[in-house]
Amino acid sequence: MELKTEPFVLNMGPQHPSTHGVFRMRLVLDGEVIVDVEPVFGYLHRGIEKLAEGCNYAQFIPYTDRLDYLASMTNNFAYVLTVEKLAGIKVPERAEYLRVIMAELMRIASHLMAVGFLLNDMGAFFTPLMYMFREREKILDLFDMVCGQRLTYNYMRIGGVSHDIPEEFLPALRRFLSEMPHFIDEYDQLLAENEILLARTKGIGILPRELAINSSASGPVLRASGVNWDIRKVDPYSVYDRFQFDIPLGTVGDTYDRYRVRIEEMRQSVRILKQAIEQLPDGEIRSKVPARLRPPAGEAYGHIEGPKGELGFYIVSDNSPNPYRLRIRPPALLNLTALRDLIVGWKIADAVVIFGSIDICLGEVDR
Amino acid sequence: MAIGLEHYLILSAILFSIGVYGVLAKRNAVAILMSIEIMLNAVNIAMVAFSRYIVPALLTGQVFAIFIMTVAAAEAAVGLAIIIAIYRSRQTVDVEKINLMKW
Amino acid sequence: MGVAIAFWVLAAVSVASALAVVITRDIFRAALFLVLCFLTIAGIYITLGADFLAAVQVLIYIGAISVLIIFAIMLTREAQRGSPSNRLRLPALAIGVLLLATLVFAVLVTPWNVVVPLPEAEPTTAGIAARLFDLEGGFVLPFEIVSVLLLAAAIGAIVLARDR
Amino acid sequence: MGVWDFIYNLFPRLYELTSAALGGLPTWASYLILGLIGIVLILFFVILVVMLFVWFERRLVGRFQIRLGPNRAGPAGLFQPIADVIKLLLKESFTPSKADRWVYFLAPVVAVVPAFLIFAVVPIQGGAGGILVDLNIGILYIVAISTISVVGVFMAGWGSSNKYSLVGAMRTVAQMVSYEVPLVLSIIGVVLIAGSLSMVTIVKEQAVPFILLQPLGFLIFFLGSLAEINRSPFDLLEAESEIVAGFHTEYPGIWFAIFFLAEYGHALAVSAIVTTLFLGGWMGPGLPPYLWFFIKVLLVFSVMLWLRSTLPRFRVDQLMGFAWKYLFPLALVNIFITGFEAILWPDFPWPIILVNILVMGVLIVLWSRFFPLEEGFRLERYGIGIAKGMALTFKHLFRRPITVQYPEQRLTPSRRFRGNELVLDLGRCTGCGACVRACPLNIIHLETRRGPEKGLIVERFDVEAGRCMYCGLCVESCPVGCLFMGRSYERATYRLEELTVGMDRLTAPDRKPSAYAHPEMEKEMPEQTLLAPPKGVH
Repeated sequence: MELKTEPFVLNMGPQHPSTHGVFRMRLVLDGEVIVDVEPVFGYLHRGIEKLAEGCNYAQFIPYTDRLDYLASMTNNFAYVLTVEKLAGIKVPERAEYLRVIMAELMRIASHLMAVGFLLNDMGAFFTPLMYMFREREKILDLFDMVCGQRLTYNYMRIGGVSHDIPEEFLPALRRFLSEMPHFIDEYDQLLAENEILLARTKGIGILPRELAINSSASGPVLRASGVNWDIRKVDPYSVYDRFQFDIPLGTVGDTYDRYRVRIEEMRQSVRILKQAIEQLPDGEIRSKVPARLRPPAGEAYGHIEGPKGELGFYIVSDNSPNPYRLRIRPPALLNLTALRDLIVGWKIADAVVIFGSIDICLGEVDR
Repeated sequence: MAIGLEHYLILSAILFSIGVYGVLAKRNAVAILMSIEIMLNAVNIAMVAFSRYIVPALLTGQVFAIFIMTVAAAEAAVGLAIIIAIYRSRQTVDVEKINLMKW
Repeated sequence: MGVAIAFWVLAAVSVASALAVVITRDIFRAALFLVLCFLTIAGIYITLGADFLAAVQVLIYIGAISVLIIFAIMLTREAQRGSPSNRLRLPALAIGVLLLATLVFAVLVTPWNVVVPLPEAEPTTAGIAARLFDLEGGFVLPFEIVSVLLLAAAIGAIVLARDR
Repeated sequence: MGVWDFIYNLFPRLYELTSAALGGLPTWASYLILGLIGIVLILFFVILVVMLFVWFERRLVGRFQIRLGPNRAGPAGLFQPIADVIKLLLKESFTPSKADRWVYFLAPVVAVVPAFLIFAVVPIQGGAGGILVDLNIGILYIVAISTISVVGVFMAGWGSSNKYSLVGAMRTVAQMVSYEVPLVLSIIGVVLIAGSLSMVTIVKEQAVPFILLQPLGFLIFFLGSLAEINRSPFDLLEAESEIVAGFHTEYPGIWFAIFFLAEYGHALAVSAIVTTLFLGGWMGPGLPPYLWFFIKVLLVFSVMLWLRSTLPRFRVDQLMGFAWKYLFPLALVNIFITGFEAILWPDFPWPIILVNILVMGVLIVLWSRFFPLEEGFRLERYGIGIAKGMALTFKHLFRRPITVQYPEQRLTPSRRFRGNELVLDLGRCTGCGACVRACPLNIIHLETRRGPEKGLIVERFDVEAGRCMYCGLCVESCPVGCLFMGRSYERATYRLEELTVGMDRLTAPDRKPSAYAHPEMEKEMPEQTLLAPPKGVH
């Protein structure tokens, strides 16, 4: 029985348990049904793009950690990749492999959090989240081992990485890789067939293929809509062309597909990691780069497939030690473009779940 | 002083009169409905009191009271549905403004 | 003795809350007073030895009808406008008082055929059931009719309230 | 008449003792005093058990989530609820400025009183003294009383004039009114078999627990009561991730505590009612009856917690669909079948158990298969997915918790750990200023003067630790290796001026350097603690 009532405005956020930070949605409700939404963000704006103009190229790396703080490694990666493209720096092979290992570990960690918080928003009271925290903890331990930090890694350097891996790293990583498929199976067992979860996600918040492309969505959100677009495949960077892996695709583009795509991507990341360990060459980890790098005047756009989508850096250089202009293509913000189309017509509870399935990180949205 | 049938009947009469006043004097349709419920309850008190004091073995009054409650529930459901339907088309539940036979 | 005290307290509260229902301008509070009124009437049923009826009173009037009324208040958002009286307030008052006087008069002058001595109040659940479904002099047909009425009311309410 | 007999029949004996002691008083006085004692006992019982339940819930859910749960206050964290209550009592009590004050403050009271009233008719032992009043309409009384708390929730939602509260209240009404229907209908099955509404009679009739005779009724009743008391997966009206805290969003301190008490009081009540109606109440071999009763109550509550720590929650329309399209027709069919059986086999012989379980299975499969809860959604897997998930959480109950008991138990960070401090070896420092140039934040302040021989003497080396992000670029850039990251992660201060760390503190001996960018030191560093795999894996 649908009762029509007067629309009223519900201000969801910026302090709200499930807006993943300080995001705000101004919802216009008709009963429980959302008739309009106005996303408001910028509460976490720190002007990182402007700050870059005051740093030299090496100094900006720690700032990139603070974009998407759940995937700092890939932020580092995208930035140094762009600078290397701009300055034409060759990276030693071992460093490339280390970068790929770190990026794929980071992807697993980020997807664990994305799925965990999505389930939490659905009301699965922290249990899946705790299980996923446990696996993420192991990844963070590995990161701590190589770069001495658990959240803000500052690991990649222009022309390589800051440290070689310690000797206990590879055994620990191997153990993690042998356990991880088992745990992914467990996550599937926990909720993937759960009737309530299916009811809450199947057919909810469908992002059609056309809309996904038109709103320049990327990453799992785009692939869940059935678009085979993964920068690791379509524009291979680093050494990704040397690995065998599949791109999991959704069919419908609903919340369930976005959830499944992330789970499958974790499996694929494990696959890549196993190959990367096999192929890992010895050698240098960092090529010689001057401390105050002065790239030739010009511009470069480098992009990678981050956990949340296409993470790009666009840098303009005027041959000074500082970037003339730096612009970040934040996947989380651009994935939010379609938010209104996704949410309108659904209920508050769906809005939370759809929003969770986009997987944003406010550090990146607001920069 | 022991409580007798008259006490209950007078209580019932008072509540009924209050209900009548509410029905006549209120503008809000929901308030009118609430007054009607009070009247029905007043009648129920009288029924149960009669049952207790006049035919204690038969419980006829209580059976009647149950029927009244059922009817009251039906009345409340339909009444409120009508009020909501009116509200939807007229944006008001003020009975003085609801004076057209057709809308 | 105990019954007398209980009756006076309950009667006073029920009359006061019923008055509050028709006097209060805030319709949400009026609905809450209505809940109180229903509750005290359930108490009055207990003083009359009607335990089953008291429970049913709470269940139906508070659990269902009051909740429906409050729901309607929330849906119609009439609370901001309140529940004012209309122009008929004084005539209505007069009618109410007159009616009350007549009723009281009738109650007091009628020679009630009260059973003396009053038997002890007994649990009524089984008694009511027996009376309802007694094949001779029972209420099976009315019971069925009421069931149909409820069904009709439920369907009618859905049809009326549905968004067209 | 031994000690064992006294313990076994604790409540009837206590009742006899008290009535004997009150023998000299007039009847009404002893009646009054006994009643008062009963009421006080129930108050204490409910509040104590609620506290125990809160503790139990947090511990058990903790174990489901491979955590430890509260374990600091008192033995095994038993005093944690007391600490919580004290905290809540000491909190500032405020009222939203636009709240309807009367409604706002009465709401918690209206919500909590029914929770206590229910216990008046819950028998914890046979005989006098095991129950406060054995009403002959016992179960009807419970159903009626528990509806009153809806009004309290309603008042809270309306009175606090907050939109989240209002949405929460609207959900409550819809939910509670809907689930009452299957709930009451499922009770009828029990009443048909027991032939009475009285709780004591219902228990006495259960030579075979009614859960076996009424498996479907039990399922409907249990799910329905979960919805009535807003427990997961039906905890919509306080769905944290959606509407913050639902109807009690605006309630501070003690008022919130009362709502909390009401909620857990209802949970306790539902556990007790399920025990009484379906699990044979106090009956059981060996142990004293009240202990049996309590064990069963705890068991039912544990199942609630198990569900809570496994399942996501329904959406509001699915919830209504579940009540009206799934539970309601099943409850009706259940009444039919039970009535049929009551006429055919009035004394319910044991094969009925098998028949009923079979019937339940068939009905659930039928309904899951053919009746969509909403368009396009059926419970096609008959709950197997849910069962799988629950099996997994149950397995985690026996896995090692990953909790680290922090101040006592410390994990060793990695050898290259970048703690929140810097360490300076002044002897080696040449004052070259490479670190100053490397710092992205310009927070290293270095002043030097020319020394008597070659080189520079460092006069001032300040780090604004409040702004430092410990990126380690300064350490990496140091050409002579005199700067280190510290190993501590616990530096903190209350004073702003202490955040500017000078030379004396950078070189202080309590600062232990880590091997970050100092590979030569790595060998002597302690080994990093890694998270071990849980038991049962490999």
